[in-house]
This record gives sequence, C-alpha cells and structure tokens, in this order.
Amino acid sequence: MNMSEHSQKYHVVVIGAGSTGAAVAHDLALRGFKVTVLERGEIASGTTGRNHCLLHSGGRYCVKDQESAVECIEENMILRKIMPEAMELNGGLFVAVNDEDMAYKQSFIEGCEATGIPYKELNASEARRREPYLSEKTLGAVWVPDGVFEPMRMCMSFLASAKQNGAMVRPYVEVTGLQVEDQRVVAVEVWDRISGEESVIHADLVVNAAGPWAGMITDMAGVDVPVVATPGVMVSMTGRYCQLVVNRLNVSSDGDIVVPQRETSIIGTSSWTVEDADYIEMPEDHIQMMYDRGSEMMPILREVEPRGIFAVARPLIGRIGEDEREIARTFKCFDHADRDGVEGFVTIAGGKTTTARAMAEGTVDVVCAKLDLEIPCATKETQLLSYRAYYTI
Amino acid sequence: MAVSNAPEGSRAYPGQQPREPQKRVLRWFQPFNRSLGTWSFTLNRVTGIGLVVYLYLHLGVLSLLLVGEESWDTFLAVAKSPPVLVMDVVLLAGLLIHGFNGLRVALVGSGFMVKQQRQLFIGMMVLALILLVIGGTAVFLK
Amino acid sequence: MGAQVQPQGQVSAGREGTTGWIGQAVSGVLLLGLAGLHMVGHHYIVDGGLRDYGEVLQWIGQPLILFAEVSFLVVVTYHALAGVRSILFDLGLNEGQKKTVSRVLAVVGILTIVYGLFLAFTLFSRA
Amino acid sequence: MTWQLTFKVARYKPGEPPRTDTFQIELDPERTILDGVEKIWAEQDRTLTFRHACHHASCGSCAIMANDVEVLPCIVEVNQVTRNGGTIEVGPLHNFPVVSDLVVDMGTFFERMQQVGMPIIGPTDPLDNQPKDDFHAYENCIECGICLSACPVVATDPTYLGPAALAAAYRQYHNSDDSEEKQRIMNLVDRENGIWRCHVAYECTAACPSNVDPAGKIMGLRRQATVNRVRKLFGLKPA
Repeated sequence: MNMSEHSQKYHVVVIGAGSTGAAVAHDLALRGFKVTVLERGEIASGTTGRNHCLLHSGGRYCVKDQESAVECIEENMILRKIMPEAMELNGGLFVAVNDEDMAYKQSFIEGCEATGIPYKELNASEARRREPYLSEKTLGAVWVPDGVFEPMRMCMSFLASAKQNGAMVRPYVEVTGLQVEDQRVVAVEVWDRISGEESVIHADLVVNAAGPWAGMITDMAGVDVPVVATPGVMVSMTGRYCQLVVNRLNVSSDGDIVVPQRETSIIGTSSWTVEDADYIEMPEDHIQMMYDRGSEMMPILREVEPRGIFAVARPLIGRIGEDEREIARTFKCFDHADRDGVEGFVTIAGGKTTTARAMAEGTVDVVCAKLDLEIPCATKETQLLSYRAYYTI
Repeated sequence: MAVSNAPEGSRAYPGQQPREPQKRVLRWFQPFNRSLGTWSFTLNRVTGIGLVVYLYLHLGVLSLLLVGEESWDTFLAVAKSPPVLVMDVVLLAGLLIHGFNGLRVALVGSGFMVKQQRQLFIGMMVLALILLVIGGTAVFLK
Repeated sequence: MGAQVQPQGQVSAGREGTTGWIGQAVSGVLLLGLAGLHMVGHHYIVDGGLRDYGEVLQWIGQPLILFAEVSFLVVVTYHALAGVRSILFDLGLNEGQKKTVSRVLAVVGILTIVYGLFLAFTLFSRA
Repeated sequence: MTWQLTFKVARYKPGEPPRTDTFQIELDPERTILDGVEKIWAEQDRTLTFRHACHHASCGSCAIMANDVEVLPCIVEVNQVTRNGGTIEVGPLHNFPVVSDLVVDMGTFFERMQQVGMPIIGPTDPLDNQPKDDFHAYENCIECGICLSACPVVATDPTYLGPAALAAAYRQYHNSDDSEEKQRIMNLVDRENGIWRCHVAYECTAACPSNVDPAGKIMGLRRQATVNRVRKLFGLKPA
C-alpha cells in the first residue's frame, strides 16, 4: 500500500531551518507529507551556520559518550555518500603532545573499537610528515575518518531536496505564537519579517527544531523542554595550516581542535551557558584560550592573524547548572503528548549537525507513529540535490 | 484552513517580489574609491566617447575643404588661436590615453601580461604622459 | 538582475562576440599607427602646425598618403562605431534592440565612409 | 572597552520606498560589522533582515556594502573602517534584486553557477588528489556575489554572465577531460554576454574576498576561445 497517499493529507510545520529543521523537512517531504519550514532568519543563520564545520567521526566522544560516537560514525558514513558536494573528506588526527595524552591513547583506541570507528595509529614522525605544522612535541597520533563540511550548504542541500518534494521553505518568517485548542497545537502564528504581515498557518503537527531557541517555542504551547543554550567561541585563522582535522588526543576540553576549512584553520571551542542566545558577547579570555590551547598542538597558530571570531549557542539537553561538558551530545525527540499532554507538537533537541539526518529520521518516525502511519525512512539512500538548487527550485 | 500555497515571487523568499536593481550607468563614471582598474575603465569610456564626438565634428569641419581654399584658411586662422590649440592638446591627451590604455586592454584581453595588468596600466599611462608632454609642447612651438 | 538566463549552445552569438572583440583590438592597434601618422602629418611637419589649403592638397596628393588616410578613415570609423555599439550593448539590450543598434550603426558607418571617401578623392583630384 | 558607533542602515520593504535608518550602538572595536548588525537586530529592531551564517568568510551569505565598498562584514572589524564615535553605512549589494533591507536575491546568480556545473568543493580527498595550484583558488569561491556587485558592466547589463560564473567556467574547462563538457562550457561563455562583455576593469579581482581573480580567468578563457577558433580554422581540434 502506498502510504504516502495518506501522509499527503497532513501538513507538518517545521520551526527552524538549521541542520535539524532542514533534515526533518527533507525526511518529511520524502515520506510524502506536506511541509512548511519556518525560519525567522536566513537559512543556517543560527547554531548550524556558525558551527565548527566538523564532520564528526565520533572520535571526540568514543570514550565518555559512546552512544553519540556510534551515531556520529554511522551518520558520517551516510552523509559522505548522499551529500558529497558539501564535504571535504580529509580525515582527522588525534594528536598527543604530552605524556598524559599518550596515556589516554589506549582508552581512545578501545573506544574506537567499541564504537566501530576505523582508526590507524601513526607514530610522531609519520604524523608530522603528513602535518608539518604539528608541534615538535608531538609524541604520536591516531587517524580517524573525520571530515569537514559546509554548514550552510548542507542545510541548503537538505532544503533543496525538500523543495523538490513539494516542501515550502519560508525564511524571515518568525513564529510568534502557537494556537492550542483542547490540548492540541492546531496552528502557528507567524510574523513575516520582510512584508511585516502577521498570519496564521494551520498545522496538523508542529515540529520544533529551533535548537537553542526551542524553549521559546515550547513556552508558546505552555510546555517546557530541557534545552540549555551553551555557546562556544571559535577562532578562524587566516590560512590553512593542516590538511586533516587536528584534535587533541585527550578528554574533550576547551580549544582542543583545529578544523581546516577552505583557506582557514578554525580553532575551537569553549563552553559556557547563556539565557538569551540571540546576541552573544564573547568573553575575551575564551578567545585568548583558543590561541593558547590551539598553539599547543600547532605552534604556528600563535603567529598568524585571525580572520573571523565567532560564538554561537549549542542546544544541549540538560538544565542550567549542570557541567556542560558532562552532558551527552546525543539527541532526543520529545513528544509533548506523552510528556505534557499536548498533542500535535514534537520537539527535537540536542544532537549535532553531523547527526542531523538521524535526528530527522527519529523525529519523523515519531511523527508517523503519532499519525498511525507506517512509512519507512529513505533518507539514508537518497542522494541530495546540489545546494545551488535551493535557489533555483 | 488551507495551507497557504507558495505565492509567486522569489524562489528563495516565497511571496516576496524583490526590487529589481537600477541600471547604474553612472557607475561607469564613478571610479572614486574603486580600484585602479575602474579608473582605466572610466578613462577608456570617457576618452572613447569624447573621441567619437570629435571624429564627427572633425569630419564636419573638413567639409570646409570641399568649399574651397578661402573658407579653409579662414577656419585655420581660428584653429591656430591659443584656446583652440589647448583643445588640440586635450584631443592629443584623449588619443594617447585611449590608445595606450586600449593597447593594455588588447594585450591583457588576449591573455598577455594578465598577471601584470596593473603595472602595465601604470606603464602605459606614464608612456602616454611622456608623449603628451612632448606632443603638447610641439603643438605650441610650431 | 532579471530572470534572463543565457540559453545554451548558441554558437553564432559567441562567434559574433569573438570577432567583435578581436576586431576592436586589431583595429585599435592599427589606429595607433594610422592616427599617429595622421596627427604627425597634420600637426608637426609643416611650419606653423596645421596645414593650410595648399599644404593639405600637397599632402593628400601623394598616393601612399591617400591610401593611409583612407585606411585611417575606414578603420577609425569601424573602431568608433563598434565602440559605441559595445557601450550601448553594455546597457543590457534585448535581442531586438541589439539588432536595431547594429543596423543603425552599420548605416551610419557606411554613410561616414562614403562621405570620407568623397572628401579624400575630391581633394586628391584637386591636387 | 567599547566604542560608540552610528550605523546607517539602508532599509527596504516590499511596497515601501527605500529609507535609511540610524542606530546607535556600543561595540567592542574588535568585533565585526556583522556583529554590529546582529546586535542592532537583537537589541533594537527585529524588523531588520540580513543574511549571515558562518561568521568567518566561508559561506558567502553575508556580503553587503559597507561605506560604499563590497565587504564580507563578518571579517571586517569595526576599527578597520571607522573610529570611536564614527559612522558605518551599510546597504545591500549592488546589481542584485533587493528582497528586504540587506537581503538580496541570489536566484539568478546561482542559476548561472549551476549551469557552469562546478561544485564548490571537489568530492575528492585533497590528500590523495591535490588540486592543481592554479585551480585551487576556484574552490575558494564562496559564491558571495561581491564580484558582481563591483563590476561596472553588471551594473548596466543584467544579461552578462558575470565574473563568478566565468571564473568557475575557466576552472571547469581546464579541469575537465571530457571534450563534450569543454565544448559545452565554451559555448556558454564564448559569446557577447559571456567573456567578451568584460571591459577589463579588474574590479572583480580587486573586490574578491577569496582571491579568486575572476578577471584574470576571463582573460584566460578569451585566449582559449581565440586559440580554439584559430585551430578550427586550420581544421584542428580545440586545445
């Protein structure tokens, strides 16, 4: 039976056009739903756009957060097949520059084996042959299949494919309210920031993919979701000083990764929590810390000029006050019917851009289950359109 | 309530009719706070248009030659007056700038000295200036 | 920008572009010599700068000079009008307007050259 | 330390006449023009629309005019363009349809990039397959539209293919081994509205924030087109 005949009856409104919203829109459209994506700014103008551009191999989580690590490596392998245009598949190194790092290596490798991340040990001279700008103190390294992607173009690829399947994408349309009738979200009140018009969009179901702003949306339905806006500072240096992603071979900490993207090297990142994620004042000491910690792995980064300095909030699942680095980086789909007794409303929170497709799959599975539909997810095998098609469809 | 269908307009911004950009012919003549290349473009355009106007004025004036000796030589007396000679120097400047800048465009445009186009432009203008000084003085000396 | 996108594969339009540009470059280079000769011949040779009627006839009376001046006339007219055409085309004309501009300029060019030839040969015959 | 700055922002909403709004903000002089614009949106005027994503000059979405020059505002610190108490004028790029405020419509631009066909990042592993140096620059094109805004010909001729697409065409032509693809590219660019419309002002090359040098490559394509024609004259295949 062709279930999409049934899904066509339902109009799903997706709030947010970052990587999560874009991937959800693609998955929904592919499974036959009528989809409208609402984004208050430009595509990827929030968390996704300003992210680190790291296509995770999972290495960063393989010791302490193996659930996330497994998600990462699985999605990494899928994304490189369905979206080659927005990726640079250069690989990554976890580099040890002191004895403590070397001591961590064994647990790192065990973590890789436990989570299925392919890896290769490199001795110091081999690592420095491949990456001449690595510190002279380098003691050894482990290669993993990290990559680099273009965050905005990744979103546009998802959205182009969604548009191809009939979705409507409306940037600069801000959600101002949710209409709830009989404990069910039935419509979305919006304000078009271009025309200034206010209108109401009927929705059979609303998916809240607003990232760190998810709480603002859930407030409108009188429910709540445990998302903490956790910014991090990143410094993009002028010039590309590594070909592979360079990570510190140790427990994740501040300033322990350098991502080469195009002609820049992006050092990241730090972590603190904020109440309002709209405009983030960057703490000077965090910026300084990026130079200090980044140059421990690659001393040249202390000598070159920064090109861009930016910060953006990650949407971590948790509560303010918890130690942010201890919070798992996995994602969670909240069905507000189960949680709060509000029907027709789902929030997808947490996660990473690398796992956006999986987040979408999980979310749309929940959507289908709520509507009593059984439509299999096909995003794993569906080649995405070029990001350019976003503008031409 | 029905889903609002995708309104016509911009594909990336449904429902919006973008304002078409104005044609800015004035941009041709505003090289200020632009790079050297735009100066060369503007100079070429200004001198080019000036020379076309001059060409037709000149052809018109030459009809005096058809009329006969007297009318030509009367005109010549005017043409040799200092203000008109200054105009001659302006004409010479236009010819030299347009000619040598044009040579640069021809060279660069056919793939020669592409990397040195900036230096080429400066060199050509220096050459034009030298010839202008020589030619301009000669106009008055003769 | 409007929604106009170039259709693909119209080779003829391309050829016109190439010949137009190369024509302009070649005629331009020729003009460096021809205009140079013209300027020197009329400004810098005879005493007192510009030639009087008799001196003009004497100059144009030489067959080689006549040939050079006639070449100058043809090349400069081509170069000038092709330049005007290029500037007008820069305004983003549609195909119909382009055709009109090209035709009008071709007529102007022919008239200019006919007039110039008449002038040159009349003077040559008087010399 | 923060600076007191005046932002003059060119505003436009469909159906309304364009206007200029003035905002006073406090900003650390080491923050960027884009930070200033975002701060105005966050704290003073929610109707202000602008494009932005990566904040480090790699997505190309934020390109605007600042003090009448094309910039990527995400990498221009305010101390590079003004002083404490100074004014920064921002507006949308020239030569593009304006959707709203600083937002321009890139539809036609991307249509043309699409025709050329080159993805922005090669799908290959650069370690195994280093791009030839000369071409590397074209992968640096971030499709921001600055070159089109700076070009004096695009200013008057909307049908001109424009520097970005022509630069991409150059790379695609030389990077392709397929003679049919080469011919397709040549047919696309060797026309009056393609490489021959350029008047060698080099403004695109001067304005490009990624050192792509579109003008140099337009000249390269002209040479190629000419060589191909001469070869054809002698019955030879295109080089």
